[in-house]
Amino acid sequence: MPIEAISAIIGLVLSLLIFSYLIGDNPLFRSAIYLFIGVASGYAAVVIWHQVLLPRLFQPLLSADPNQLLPVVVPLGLSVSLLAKLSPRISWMGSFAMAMLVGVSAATALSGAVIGTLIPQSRAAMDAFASPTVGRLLQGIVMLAGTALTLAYFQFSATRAADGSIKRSVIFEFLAWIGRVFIAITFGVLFAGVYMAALSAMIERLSSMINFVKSFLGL
Amino acid sequence: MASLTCPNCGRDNPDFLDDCQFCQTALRREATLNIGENPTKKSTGELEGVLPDWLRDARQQARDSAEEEAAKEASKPKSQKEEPVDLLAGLAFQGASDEEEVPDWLSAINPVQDKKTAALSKPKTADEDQPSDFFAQFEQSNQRLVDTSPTIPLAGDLSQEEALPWMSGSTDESKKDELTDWFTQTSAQSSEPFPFDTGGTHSGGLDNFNPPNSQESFDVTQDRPAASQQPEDLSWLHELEKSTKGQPPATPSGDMGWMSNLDPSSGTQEDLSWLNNFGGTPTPASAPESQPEDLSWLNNLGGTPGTPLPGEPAAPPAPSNEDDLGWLNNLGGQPLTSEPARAPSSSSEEDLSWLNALGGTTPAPAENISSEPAKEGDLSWLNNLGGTPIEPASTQSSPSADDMDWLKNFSETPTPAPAEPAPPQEDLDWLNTLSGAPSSEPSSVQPASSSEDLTWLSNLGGTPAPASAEPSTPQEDMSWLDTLGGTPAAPSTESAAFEQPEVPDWLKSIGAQQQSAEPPQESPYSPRNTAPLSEDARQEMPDWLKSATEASKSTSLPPLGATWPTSEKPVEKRKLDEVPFRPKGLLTPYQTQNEPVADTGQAVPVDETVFSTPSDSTLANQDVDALFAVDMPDWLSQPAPAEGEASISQADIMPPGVGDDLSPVDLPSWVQAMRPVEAVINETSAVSADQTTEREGPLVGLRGVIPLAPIGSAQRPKAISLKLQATSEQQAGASLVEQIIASEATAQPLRISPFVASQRALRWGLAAVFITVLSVMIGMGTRLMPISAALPAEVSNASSTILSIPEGAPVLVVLDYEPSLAGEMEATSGPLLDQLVVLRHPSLTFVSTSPSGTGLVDRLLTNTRIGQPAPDGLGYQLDVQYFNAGYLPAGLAGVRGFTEAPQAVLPSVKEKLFSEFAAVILITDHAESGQMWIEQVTLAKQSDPALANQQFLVAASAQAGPMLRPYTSSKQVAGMVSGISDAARYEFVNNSRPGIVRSYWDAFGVGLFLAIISIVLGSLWSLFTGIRARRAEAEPG
Amino acid sequence: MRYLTAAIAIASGLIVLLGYFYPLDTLIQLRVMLTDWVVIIAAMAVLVGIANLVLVHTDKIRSGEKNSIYGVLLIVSLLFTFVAGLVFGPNSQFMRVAIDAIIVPVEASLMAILAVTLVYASIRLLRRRADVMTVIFLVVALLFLIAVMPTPIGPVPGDFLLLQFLQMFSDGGARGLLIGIALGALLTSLRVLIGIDRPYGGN
Amino acid sequence: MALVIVLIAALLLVAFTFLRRRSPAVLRPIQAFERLSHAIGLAVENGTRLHISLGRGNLFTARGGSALAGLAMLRRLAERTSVSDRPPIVTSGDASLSILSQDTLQAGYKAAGADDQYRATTGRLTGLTPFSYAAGAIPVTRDENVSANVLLGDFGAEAALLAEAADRENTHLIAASDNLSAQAILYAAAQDPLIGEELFASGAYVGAGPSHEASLHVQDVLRWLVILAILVGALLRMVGVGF
Repeated sequence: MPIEAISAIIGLVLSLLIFSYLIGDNPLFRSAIYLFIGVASGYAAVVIWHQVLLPRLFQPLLSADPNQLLPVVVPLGLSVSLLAKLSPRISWMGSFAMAMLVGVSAATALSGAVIGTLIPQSRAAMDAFASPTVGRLLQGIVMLAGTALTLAYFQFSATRAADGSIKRSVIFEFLAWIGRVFIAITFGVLFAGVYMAALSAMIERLSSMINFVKSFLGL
Repeated sequence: MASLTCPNCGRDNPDFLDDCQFCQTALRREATLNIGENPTKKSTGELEGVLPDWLRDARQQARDSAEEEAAKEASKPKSQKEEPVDLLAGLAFQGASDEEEVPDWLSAINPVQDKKTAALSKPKTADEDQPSDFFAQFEQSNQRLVDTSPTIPLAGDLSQEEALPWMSGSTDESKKDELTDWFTQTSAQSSEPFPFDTGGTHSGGLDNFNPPNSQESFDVTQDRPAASQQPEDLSWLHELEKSTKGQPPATPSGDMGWMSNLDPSSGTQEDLSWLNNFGGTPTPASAPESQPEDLSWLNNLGGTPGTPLPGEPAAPPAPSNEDDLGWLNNLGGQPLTSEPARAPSSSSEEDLSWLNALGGTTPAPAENISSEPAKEGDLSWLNNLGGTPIEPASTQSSPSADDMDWLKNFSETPTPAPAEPAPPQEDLDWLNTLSGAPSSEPSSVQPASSSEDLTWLSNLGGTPAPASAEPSTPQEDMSWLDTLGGTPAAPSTESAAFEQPEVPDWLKSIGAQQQSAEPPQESPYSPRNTAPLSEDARQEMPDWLKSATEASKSTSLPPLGATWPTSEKPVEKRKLDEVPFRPKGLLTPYQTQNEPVADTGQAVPVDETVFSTPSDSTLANQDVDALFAVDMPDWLSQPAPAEGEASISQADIMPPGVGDDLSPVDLPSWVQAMRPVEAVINETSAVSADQTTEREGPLVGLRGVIPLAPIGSAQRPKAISLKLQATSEQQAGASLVEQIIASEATAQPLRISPFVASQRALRWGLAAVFITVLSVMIGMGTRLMPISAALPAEVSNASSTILSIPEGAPVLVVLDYEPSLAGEMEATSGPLLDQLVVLRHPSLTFVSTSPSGTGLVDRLLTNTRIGQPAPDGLGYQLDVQYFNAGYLPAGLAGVRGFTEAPQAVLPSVKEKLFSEFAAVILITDHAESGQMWIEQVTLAKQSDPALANQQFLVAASAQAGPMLRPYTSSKQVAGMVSGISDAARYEFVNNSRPGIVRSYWDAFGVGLFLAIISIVLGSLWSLFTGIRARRAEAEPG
Repeated sequence: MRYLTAAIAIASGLIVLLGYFYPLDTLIQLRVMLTDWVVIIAAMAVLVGIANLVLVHTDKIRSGEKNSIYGVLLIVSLLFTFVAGLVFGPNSQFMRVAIDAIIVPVEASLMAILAVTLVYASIRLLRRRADVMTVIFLVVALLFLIAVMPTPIGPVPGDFLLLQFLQMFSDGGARGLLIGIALGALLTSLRVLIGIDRPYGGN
Repeated sequence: MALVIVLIAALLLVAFTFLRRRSPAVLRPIQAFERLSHAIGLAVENGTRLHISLGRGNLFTARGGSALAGLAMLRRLAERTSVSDRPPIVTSGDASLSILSQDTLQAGYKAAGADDQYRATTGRLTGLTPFSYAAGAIPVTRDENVSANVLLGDFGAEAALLAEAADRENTHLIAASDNLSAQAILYAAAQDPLIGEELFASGAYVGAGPSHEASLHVQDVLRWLVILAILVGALLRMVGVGF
């Protein structure tokens, strides 16, 4: 039996086990997901090993070239220190590596947020009014209003009323309410997109299963 | 002499006794009037002759005041029938607290601590925490005794509002409990005007046991049940309170009131006039409004009106302790005129201030006492313990001297002569016994509590406020003992001077036997006996105290000596401890006449101590601090004595000879009439006869006084334990913790509600419909649903961008989606890749920022037929036409590095510069990945002009398309194919290649239709059921 | 120690940040070097995380917790896949089978389940939250699905117009949401770079 | 331009942090956080667990911000639940994030004086791919006596599986994600969804300190600066001014 057929049979069985979750949580579903978690984690570890650790850490260590060896000494020490995280008593030893990781991550996230989203999205909101036509202008106004009012909705600062209740001003609440309408519309569109993706996945799964059965039965 | 065996303790008793001298159990069934029994009428008119002169005078005075009472009677609508509820209810409560080994009246004091403490924050809560207070019955009658119309509405207010804790508690449903319910009735009664108040001559004693008709009650006295002892005590104390407050309505009514309840024709009213002298002076009828609230009816019990203590410190802390001590304020008779007015709503003062100025105060001080803040009241009562005479005291009319000499021993209360006829001096001996009575049973009912229970004792004997402010310290305990030991001396010497010759024979015999029976060293009045006293304390001991201690060594009053048990000292001291709490002891005069019970003898020394105060309590107060230097003896912290110990003390109390000397005489009718048996009958007529015998507490030995069934209500008072004084909130919290612990221990059963079941059915139904319908559609392989050839703008731009890519140019394909959406992404990207490969034959380099993405490359090329060999596919081969560069780690940083130096980040990539890629095709299922690549490529273009012509195309999942569309409008993305709907059109335009979407299209349409129908119908159903559920919740009940 | 870790985090973060904003060669080289180090650290963290996964389930099996037997399946499959991958490589036939037979089918099936669960959630939404926004949310979702729904007569008339109209609103809302999220991420990262938040065990 | 924004934000953050130490912030009520406090109290009282899932946010992407926000809230939740005899379980789909979650848990317990309560196995990596992570978190919801699930971080469509599992177990679900698709899913599937940037406000609403409150105020300031900039830029674009 070809390897593709074996893969198809296993995939068919596992797909059925997963679909059994629609009936309810059951041992078959559990078996499938635990098997899946193990295989997926193992595969990810293999990819990390072959794609990152081996070429970037261990191959330079094995090479006698000091130019390659020197840059990996520090990451090697930091990486090994991470193994201390497996024991709570000495986990502090791995904090240096995690501190560097968090620092770089924070800088990356910050730059990504500013350079990647804040500025480009703001520019895009402005560009909608460049060389405006009637339709484009209308679209730009609506999008601009949606952007501004959605941003306004998330205003966190509020004031404490005389009766002790915390609220925002009436005008602010009205603008925020309109912003919520934009948010609800956005979520509605996104939800529909997610559903189409899920439906596509179901169709793909059912299609592959049925096609395999057809081919297996010679239909 | 024949003896009767006690059915309770089985010990022999003289046959003339109705009650067991050891356990107070009724020996003769017929001699006991039990609850529910009707008393037999007996005429006691012939006893008139045996009455002492002072009693005849009192009767005469009663006659004089009878007309005045009758005049007032019309204005008193209140039915006296209801009055006795207090007493019997109090008794019922005592019996209810069956779990305690201490007398309930004592147990009722400790809860006051909780009540007071809580009252400081929220009085209402304090009410519910307050256990039924034994002294509340005094307060009840006390309010009734209060005269004048102003007090009538006040009483009403008190009953309805916060004045009395148990009253307010009774009005609060949330705080409702058995006790407060019962008290609600009493409070309601107290709010009613009293018939004989105005005149002030007919309110008091008999209010507590007021029979429906005096004749009947008169008869009742014939067979007095043992249970009626306590009511007697209480009623008598009411008179005492009135007199100490000096209220005209109070003092005379104290005795005349109850006499008025007797049948005037019985001619026995005047028998009780002697009681007018208790506490002495009648005062103007203006009763302070606060008096009905508190139990200060014994304020002047000590007798002497006092002056404000010089430099008396401010209120001490520790309110809980103050509660205990407050009622003893001025026990020595020191007034508290300097103390600020007490808040009427203070719930604790009612319970404890009843003994304020027990030493005796003038009416004005009494008012102040009743209105003083509890914190000061706790301590200042000591000031009067010595009964320091003050200005008002100097005004005591000498005419009363001969009559009131006995009162000096009792309390040096100023008693204007005209107000009350003086009783003959021979009364004084039994009054000494009367004053000592309290110490009798407390010894047998010593609270099994810590020294906290004994803290009230620490002030007995004139401890100044600051000293007693310290809650229940050993010093306090010792101080009261030291002073207590001393205080009796002065009166004892005084009484010895003039009492002995005039002691009645029956009392003399008692005194003689007691003197012979008990050595002076065993007198409880010796400080050495009561507690170790430091030498310093002795040095600073006031003269009167020293003299008292000296005198106590040599002098022992006949009644004292006769009745004092020879038991060990701790027992004696405990007896002393209980003095202020033993109102029963104050009633011994009646007992001495008809039942020589141990109470009589035991009570003597204590009341001597309390009531016969030395002349300079101020000195005593100053010396108390020094007295405090003594450590608390062990016995003070010992638990309550066992019942056995009580019986022992009682056995000692009653020497055999005493009974012989006392001839069994018929009880005077006026004494019998005082017993509120009728009240018992009235209140418990609906209750089955309860013949249980009290084995502990002040009612020890009494039978049938406490019906098992509730009195006056369908609820029984709650038993309050002295050992744990937890508020209801604390108890609720404790129960909650217990519940939580219990719930953790027990397995939680799986609750499958119908709603959950319907959810499951809905899930199953939806799953079955979707899988079945879609499977049928896919299995049939229909092509019924046409595809539009009109391309969206983004798709059209993507198609045209493909045409602009140079032939055979390297193209970077970012495979950035998860296996979960592999099917959709392959279908979505298929037309784009197919058109690219077919028209431009590029060299494809695949990278992925997802570890699992690298494994999807071959699958993508296979399913899109790009990797399949010709003729079915396009024949692209790995590492020839396409390269799987693998996983690009570090996310954004990796992408950034890849856009700067691709080969440096991924050595497997052949292109050294990012600009070598003619186009970048991003196949992604999540917008963040698209944003990351779009933004980094945009940044690279800004820094590298060579990237200006590089095209960026996106094949996105339907869930990511809407989020990436803004980038298409911003021209950062040249074209985009989003989801199956776009891919279907693109594929249709691309000659239906590779044909993946087409195979999904019909099923996709049916699936969307099912989803739309399901959501619409299901949402309407949810809306309907939700509205119906909300309406159901909104409906009352 | 906590100050040292904080200093390391702040210094490395600032270097990378400046490297992004100031394309100076020195800063770029430092940023690339730090990025390479962190990539290696993150890769090692994956192995540590997998070890933690194994330890967690081993502990559950040892303590006999409920359903711990499935942990055996997880550990065995994980170790088998990892060892086989180390031996044969990630592009080997064995790894392709692991992907095609297990990973993709299971993940796709889990995603497919959402086609039912999302409908179920939508049905119950009005029972859980019956307000104007919920109605708008559902109506827009339905209109969008209707607009893209294939029918036997072809696309729904006016589908383009409807989609563009809805996307006109959703694009504005999405942009506002993205900008807001960017602001939140900006401040969150700043707290870390300033040293206020130290999730690396520094506080 | 970007650096200016960062510097302004940093200065405002420091300034508001000191200001907030004097006067606490007044923030608009968010029902989800009120429910969260209630759920924490219930979990501590009835001896059940809190399941906190930090998502699969890669620390090397812009989604790392959501991961850091989840960790900031985890720290506070760890302190508040340290008195419980059943410590919370933290799941994540990223290896680095799982290690950080363990560090944060340990630090939280130490701050609460309950170091011995910490168990390394309470911070778990349940999977390295989105759905393997979700599949590994589903059994936690079912088997660990969980009374409330808190999803804070980067989630995708797999959030629907977690919401489904929570719904099946009738446990409370408070969810927030920086992924808009996940937000749309959670908006329909969760009892108390947190939308948009409310995820980054979680620390301030659970009392993580004045710096978190200051962050929200800085966000508000920047928010209006951005709105103003967009409006002005749009007007300039309309009149043909390019930049």
